Amino acid sequence: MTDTAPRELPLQELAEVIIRFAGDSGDGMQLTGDQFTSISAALGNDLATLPEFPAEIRAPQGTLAGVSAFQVRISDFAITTPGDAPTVLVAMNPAALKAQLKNLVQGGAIIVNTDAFNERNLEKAGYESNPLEDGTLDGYRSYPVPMSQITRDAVAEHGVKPRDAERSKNFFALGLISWMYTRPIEPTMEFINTKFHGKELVIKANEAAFHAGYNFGETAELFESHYEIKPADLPSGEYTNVNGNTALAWGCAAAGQLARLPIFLGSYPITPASDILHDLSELKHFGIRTFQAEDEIAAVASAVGAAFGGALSFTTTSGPGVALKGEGMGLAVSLELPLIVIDIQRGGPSTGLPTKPEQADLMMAMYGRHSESPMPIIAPRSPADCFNVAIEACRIALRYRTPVMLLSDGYLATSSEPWLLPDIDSLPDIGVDFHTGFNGTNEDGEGIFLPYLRDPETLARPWAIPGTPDLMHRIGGIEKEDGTGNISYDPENHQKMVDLRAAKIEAVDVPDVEVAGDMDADFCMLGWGSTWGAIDAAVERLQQAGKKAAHVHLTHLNPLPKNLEEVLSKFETVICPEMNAGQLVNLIRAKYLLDIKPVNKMNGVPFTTAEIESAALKAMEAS
Amino acid sequence: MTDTAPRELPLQELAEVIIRFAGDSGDGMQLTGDQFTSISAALGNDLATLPEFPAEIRAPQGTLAGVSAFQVRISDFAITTPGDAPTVLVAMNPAALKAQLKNLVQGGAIIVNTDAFNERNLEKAGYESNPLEDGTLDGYRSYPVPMSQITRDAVAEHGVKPRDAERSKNFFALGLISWMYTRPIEPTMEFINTKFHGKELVIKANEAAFHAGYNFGETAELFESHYEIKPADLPSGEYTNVNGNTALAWGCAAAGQLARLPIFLGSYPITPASDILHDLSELKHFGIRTFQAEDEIAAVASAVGAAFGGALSFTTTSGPGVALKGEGMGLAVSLELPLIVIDIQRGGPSTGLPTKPEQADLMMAMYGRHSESPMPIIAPRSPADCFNVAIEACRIALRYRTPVMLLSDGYLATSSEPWLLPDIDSLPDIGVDFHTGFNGTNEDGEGIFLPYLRDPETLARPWAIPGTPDLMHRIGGIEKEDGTGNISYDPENHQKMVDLRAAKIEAVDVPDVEVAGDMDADFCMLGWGSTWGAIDAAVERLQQAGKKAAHVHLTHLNPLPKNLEEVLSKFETVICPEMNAGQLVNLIRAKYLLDIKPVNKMNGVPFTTAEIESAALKAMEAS
Amino acid sequence: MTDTPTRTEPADWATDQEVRWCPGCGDYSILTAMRMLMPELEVDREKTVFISGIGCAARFPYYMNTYGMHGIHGRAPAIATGLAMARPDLDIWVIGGDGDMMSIGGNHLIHALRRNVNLKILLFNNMIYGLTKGQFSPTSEVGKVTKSSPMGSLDAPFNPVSVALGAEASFVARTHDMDRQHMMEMFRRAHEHKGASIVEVFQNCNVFNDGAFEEITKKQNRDGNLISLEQGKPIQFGADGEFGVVVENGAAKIVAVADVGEAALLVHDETKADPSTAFMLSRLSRGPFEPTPIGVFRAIERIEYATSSTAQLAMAQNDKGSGDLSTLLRSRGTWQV
Amino acid sequence: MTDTPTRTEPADWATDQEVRWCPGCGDYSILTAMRMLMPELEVDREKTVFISGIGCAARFPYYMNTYGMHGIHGRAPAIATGLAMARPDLDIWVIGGDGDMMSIGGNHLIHALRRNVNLKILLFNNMIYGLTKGQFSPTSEVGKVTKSSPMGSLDAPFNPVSVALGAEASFVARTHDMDRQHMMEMFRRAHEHKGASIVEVFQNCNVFNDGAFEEITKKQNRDGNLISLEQGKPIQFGADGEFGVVVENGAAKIVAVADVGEAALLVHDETKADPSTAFMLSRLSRGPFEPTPIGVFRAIERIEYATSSTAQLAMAQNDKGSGDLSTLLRSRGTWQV
Ligand SMILES: Cc1ncc(C[n+]2csc(CCOP(=O)(O)OP(=O)(O)O)c2C)c(N)n1
Ligand SMILES: Cc1ncc(C[n+]2csc(CCOP(=O)(O)OP(=O)(O)O)c2C)c(N)n1
Ligand code: SF4
Ligand code: SF4
Ligand SMILES: [Mg+2]
Ligand SMILES: [Mg+2]
Repeated sequence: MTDTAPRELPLQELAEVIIRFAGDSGDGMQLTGDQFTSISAALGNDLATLPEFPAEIRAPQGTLAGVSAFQVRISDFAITTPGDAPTVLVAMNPAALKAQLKNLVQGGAIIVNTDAFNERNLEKAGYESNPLEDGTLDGYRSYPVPMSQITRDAVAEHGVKPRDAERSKNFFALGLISWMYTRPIEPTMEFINTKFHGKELVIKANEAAFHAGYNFGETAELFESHYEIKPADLPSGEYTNVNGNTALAWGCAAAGQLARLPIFLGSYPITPASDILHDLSELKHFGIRTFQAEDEIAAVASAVGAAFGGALSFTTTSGPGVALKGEGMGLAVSLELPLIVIDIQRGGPSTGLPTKPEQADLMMAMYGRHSESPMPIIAPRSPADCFNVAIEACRIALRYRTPVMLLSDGYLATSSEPWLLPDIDSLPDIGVDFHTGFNGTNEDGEGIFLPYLRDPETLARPWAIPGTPDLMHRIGGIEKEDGTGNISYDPENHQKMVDLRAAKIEAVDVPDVEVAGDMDADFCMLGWGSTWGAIDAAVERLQQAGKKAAHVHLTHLNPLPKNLEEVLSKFETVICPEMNAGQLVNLIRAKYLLDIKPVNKMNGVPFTTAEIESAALKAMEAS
Repeated sequence: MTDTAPRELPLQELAEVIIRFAGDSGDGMQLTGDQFTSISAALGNDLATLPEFPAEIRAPQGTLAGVSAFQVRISDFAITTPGDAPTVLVAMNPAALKAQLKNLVQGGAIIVNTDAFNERNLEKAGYESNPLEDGTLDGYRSYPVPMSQITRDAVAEHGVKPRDAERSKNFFALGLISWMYTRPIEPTMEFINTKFHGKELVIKANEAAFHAGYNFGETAELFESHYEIKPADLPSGEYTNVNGNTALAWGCAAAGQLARLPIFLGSYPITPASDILHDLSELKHFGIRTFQAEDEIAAVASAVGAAFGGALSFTTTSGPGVALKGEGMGLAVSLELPLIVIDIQRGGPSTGLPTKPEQADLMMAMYGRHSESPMPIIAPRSPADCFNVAIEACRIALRYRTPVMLLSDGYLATSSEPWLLPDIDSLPDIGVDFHTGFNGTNEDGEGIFLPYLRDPETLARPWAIPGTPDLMHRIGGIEKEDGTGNISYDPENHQKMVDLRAAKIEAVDVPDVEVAGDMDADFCMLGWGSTWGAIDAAVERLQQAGKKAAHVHLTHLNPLPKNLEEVLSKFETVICPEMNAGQLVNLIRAKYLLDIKPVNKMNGVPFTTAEIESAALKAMEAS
Repeated sequence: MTDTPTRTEPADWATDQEVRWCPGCGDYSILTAMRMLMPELEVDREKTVFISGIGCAARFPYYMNTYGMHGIHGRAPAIATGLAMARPDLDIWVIGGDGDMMSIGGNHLIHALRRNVNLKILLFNNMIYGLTKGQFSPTSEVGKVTKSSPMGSLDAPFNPVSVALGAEASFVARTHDMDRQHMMEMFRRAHEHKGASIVEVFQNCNVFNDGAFEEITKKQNRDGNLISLEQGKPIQFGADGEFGVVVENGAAKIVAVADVGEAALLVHDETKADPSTAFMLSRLSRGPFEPTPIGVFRAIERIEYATSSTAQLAMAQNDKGSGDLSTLLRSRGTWQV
Repeated sequence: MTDTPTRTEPADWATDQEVRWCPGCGDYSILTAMRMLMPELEVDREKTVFISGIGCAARFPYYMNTYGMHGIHGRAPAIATGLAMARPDLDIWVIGGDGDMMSIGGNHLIHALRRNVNLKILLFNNMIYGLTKGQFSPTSEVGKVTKSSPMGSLDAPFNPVSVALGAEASFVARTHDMDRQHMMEMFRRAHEHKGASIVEVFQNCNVFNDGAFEEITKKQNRDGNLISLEQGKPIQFGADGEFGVVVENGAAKIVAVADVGEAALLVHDETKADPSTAFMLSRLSRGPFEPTPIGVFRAIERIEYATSSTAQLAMAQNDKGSGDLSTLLRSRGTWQV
């Protein structure tokens, strides 16, 4: 390490910055971004992150398909999205520059590893001339840095082979960015020592690279200033940084404890849902059994079996998997057993765009089963909200003995945000009692068990699990007599059961929606799921521009909140941004005959705040 | 045979009669009903029939669960339903009487086999006293006939063993009813001789039993009169009697010829769709290959494979099977290959009521796939209409290279009606050409094949089948570049493809709906599928009662006819009777914001004309 | 629970639901065998569960006074796997027909077998689809004429015993509906086995495939055509044990004992670790029209699935302590604001 | 078509699409083997079709300049069955991974095998889920630590060769990605076979399961650990053929040739009607860490599915004449009004 005396550079204060680290999949960009996020969190910034992976496992090095990126937004105010467009791009090679430049804001900063811009890499990226020299970067502030070279030099003294040395260049970049945004050094040193514990050479190399980057910022006369972003005024407390899938897994684990039930997960791997299976597989000490089934049908079927046995049962998947589970979910509807089906929505139809988000499974969640087969549907709005919504899904499933569909998406799944840890004692008790005694009498006055005798309040049937003396009973998917559960082909009984199943779901206790933004606006945006952050931010921008706008965001999609019709009716104009072709719009129009307007986008990329703002402005003008 | 001189009884003319033959599953009621239908058809009556089978394969003899029934309505005017309630009930045993009596119109006739009303049978049927004696039949005209005994006596002379003799008692009943409604004897004699060809003893016994029944009518002083039903004024031509499943199978076979394509059917048996598989399996000489797959997923997958190879491909099933085919259909949507998915809807959810009809798979047909995955949907309205609609489904699938969902139901499947045979030369040519040449050029000006280059008119992509020189290409379910079909993760391209797939289906050429009934009415009934007959009849009754009513019946459910909004908007009140909880209503409300009213019924029994009439009257009053 | 189960009678295992199979159906005698066996097993009704798919066979649970689920077509082994994992304390029987378990459910069956989930799987093989009124099944013989194969089916049938052995089954047996004692014995053995056990039951569907097994199961045909496998005994059959089985040229073969001598006969050993001999025996017969082995083909010990799963849970709790939510939420690092 | 196919070069079989497997993936060498084999088979590109499911392996069709379909996960054998029935004139290859074909697609695979549909099925077995980033698969060894099995997987794996033989497969072979010549030979043999042929290809996933087959497929390990099955030859291996295989006590067993003499060795006969010997051979090895047979286990003649189907169509046409619509509509009787 060379300790050069710091230059005296002006320290500018910024309200926020959006940085995107981009490099080859092998370049460690996710790690770099994660660590930058951690130290910023510890500094008290608000933040939001969004990783972007290549679709291939390992696309050929240096190609556009192989670019891996990580966007992090840090701010001194509360934010709800990772930001529309980065203001700073760190590009580790030509492919990263080519793939990402179009996202950068005009006038944004580009910190680029010039060493990677050799002929071979340029060709792989599809550049005909060197973009660092041909004017491609005009209109941006570009900072060329020979990262590979400096890293190699810095780590050489530790006896690292030159080929291995290059691997540390992401820590060089991290060091440089840490300097630019005045992040402390120690947390990263600690991180390196923990992460690479036992690999001394790697630790030394990464430390050296980090310092080299940090020092380069201070000494090289390339940067005009560095920046400070003050802590955000966040509610005080203990925070962690979670992505949606982890929050969801934790929510499931929490629900098991809150319901005092063992957890069973039947799942089949599929992007972007697999990580929930992975996370829950790590929690065996919570009494959680995970079962990697042979397919999605077995996954849902096994979960139904476990629910019959008294477990809090889950099945996790994405669209193609849900398409296979329809019959199994229909069985759960007919059996009236609790089950949580989690769909991390991705681009479709068919295999579609597995790594890109969509919100286009809502109608399938409502109607993807034969006959009238109603199921509650619920959707989280932010990564951390996945925790709460998982618990709420379990509450409904248990209380009403029904399968529940939870719709997250690939955007929530992988993006992360700081989460003020909840007080565990304040979490709801969602436990229900198993049925243990007779609930009826036969003609001879003897006690009998009626598996379909309903709770008059919830219309739920008793949950009596195998092992309970005397309550032996049989259930099945053929239409059954109300009360006894015996097979019945009687017409009136069928009508009654159809009506009861519908009434039970329709009466699920759903909290009223609240209106965010301006209560007295004429204009409202209705949303559900992961569009929340962008809509929320758009409302703020509209307000800043002197417009009035309200925001109604649904967590419960079936049944809809009882006050929704009244709330929506008050607005002159309601638009509904969705990453589909207008599915919630359809439900609302059909149910309330309200002329709400779809704002749709299906390109695999979440709505930006700007897109929603402009859609809002257009709709305001039109009305 | 004893030839007794005929009594001179008054011959009354009737406009129609609705007879229900009911007995034990082993009693041959279906055969009896079929034969009565045949002779009535030959006499020129209009007619409609509805069989009713027990849910069990062979429920215990003599029990309620084992009752098999066949309803036939014959008339001297054009009819569209088998009638709400029988006016004549033939009950071969106590269980049949018990199960069916509630259906009979007040004052209706009951012809009952008194010999079967012994203690054992009464007990099996759950009668505590003999209904023939305890006043149960008050309010009906009951005709007690010792059928078993007379049959035994009649056949004894032919050397038939008494136990076997009983088997002929259905022909006794047929003979008696043939006499009552003045049907000729010869056709049944011919039928017996053909059907039981080679079994001389059986022929003799059945002939004798029939004559005994016929003569019993003439001689026994039990009947006050017999009846005549004049031929109906039907369009002249050659008729056959078909049920919906057979008409559908024939329509598929016809479509193969009209498209000049070999037919492939991938199917897995399921009630009430299996008969289509059975019927098409008999048509190998039409170049039809049927494949009984290992499950429904393999069934649809094999059909997709065959379509890729250039076959006109089908898959047939019922609700539970469709629930399993979602992913396969999604693949077909993405591949843009022609495929016809036939759903014979039955009672649900889950296994539900397998032998009962519903119309509750419409939303699943629309939305039972992940993401935006649009498919045309089409539904026949009567048994014979299944033939036309099968051809129309194929036309759309071939012209637009898309999977098409055809929704029939268990009621259409098994009920039958006379069908004026179409002029085969007048059937449409639905052939399309396979693509055989290049349709683009590469940068070097060489010819290339672009598998996703679209026909500007239909937006269909070229169908180039394996074996075609030079056009080798790969297709798949991952999002693909417009034109080339190469895998593409590009955001704009995805949006474009989503839009194109939607636009293609939205633009399918669907004929305008026509308004039946009173064009100038304020009141309209909107229907689809098998409710047609009952709605049509209800309109007539309303008109007879001096009310004005219009009827709009949809064959095409996606896309909807272009003039539908305009047509429906003209009416003050629109009601929509459906055997579901309001599915078409949902589609219409969401699309046009028209406040049409659901009239729903889900008890496994089709709407009666009276039910629809009364719903109409109620709606008229309310408006 | 370590309590001794209450003593029961066969009638205690019957429900009040009327049995609705066709008169004469082989399913009745299987049901009787099961109801008679239960008291002998000394198990609790409330700890016993029957899970089935869809089909005539699959109506079975409705007739047993235990816990039960009539599931969806083909998925019973998967439903039961979830239940067995969640509730290792239960005694779980899986019932299904040849269509249910070998056609639509074939995959779940072989996966349950390889995983060795503690399930007693009874495959009622009537070589036909009964409930849907008589189409050929994956065990129907080639050339079978049915409504869906009017010119004869083209599909070579599975041999369920071979399939099970190819799928690593640890217990495989075969019996038939005409011999109550033998059925009870096989079901008892399946029950004793810890892990997945599959018993193929030849079952007559007298409506759609009557007499399918007559040539081997009819009283007068049994001696000559049923080869009863008995542990530790030379495999021998015929009225006077005049026929026997030898291994020759890497396959099992039927010989006249007189020709080879008793000592040359294969001595049956269901406990062999290598399934090859059991597989050979499964190939002896091409169908129920020639000498066919019944009895236990294979019964080996192999760790049971839920047991391993439970062990991992215990080990995890041992290592990390009982799951604590507060610790979990803090496991990826936290900071204070 | 009876025309002679145009002569082609391996390059003619490549598409313009960039191959996107991880650098070093075993799939590359399989692709090369296939492209090199094709010209030798003297087949037409336009008559050749590759059908796959989903997974890394399943990207294969995009890289072959033939007709191709990248289907949905697990369903390739079913898709291909429909195509093979509709178009018996085509040469159809089915490609999939161990997850695709043994997990979600296990049932379609075994049904395609029993039906003997004319498909050349290549199972790329890397004993892991590659595309979804490294979960255990149905061929992973017990105890495998992956993201979904952090304490080791509980599931006993399938042996794909045993499964195939249990499912009546008429052609079963095994090869590995480190031996191009052997792959080409196995693919050629699969191609020659009329009916369903399955070839298990041991394929290294260097990202998620690197070295899974190293102990048997690495050059220096092959002599000692690969048992090459050759028709008509005694089964022998080792640098100097010092080891061999005998049948003993109803199972195959490895012996030192010196101990038993060469004459005692099992002479390989892939054409045996009874699959028992082939099954025995499949049980020789418990996994790719001990001597494991490669080559053709079984190759017997059995009527092919589409051929039977075509024959029935022809017979029906012969009996009833070419289907006539007008006759059909009148087949249930008509009357005149
Ligand atoms: C998803 C689905 N597909 C098809 C059916 C129709 N079905 C019910 S049982 C059955 C097969 C019956 O045969 P098997 O399993 O051999 O039982 P068996 O009736 O012969 O006892 C079929 C195809 C169904 N209920 N669900
Ligand atoms: C219906 C469905 N379920 C799950 C997936 C996710 N998925 C894609 S490939 C795959 C398994 C990959 O393993 P394998 O078949 O062994 O192929 P490999 O990648 O190892 O070549 C899975 C689970 C999917 N695409 N579709
Ligand atoms: S159809 Fe066959 S299997 Fe089903 S109940 Fe009747 S006899 Fe038994
Ligand atoms: S993940 Fe494994 S199998 Fe897939 S491409 Fe990479 S190395 Fe090959
Ligand atoms: Mg069966
Ligand atoms: Mg794999």
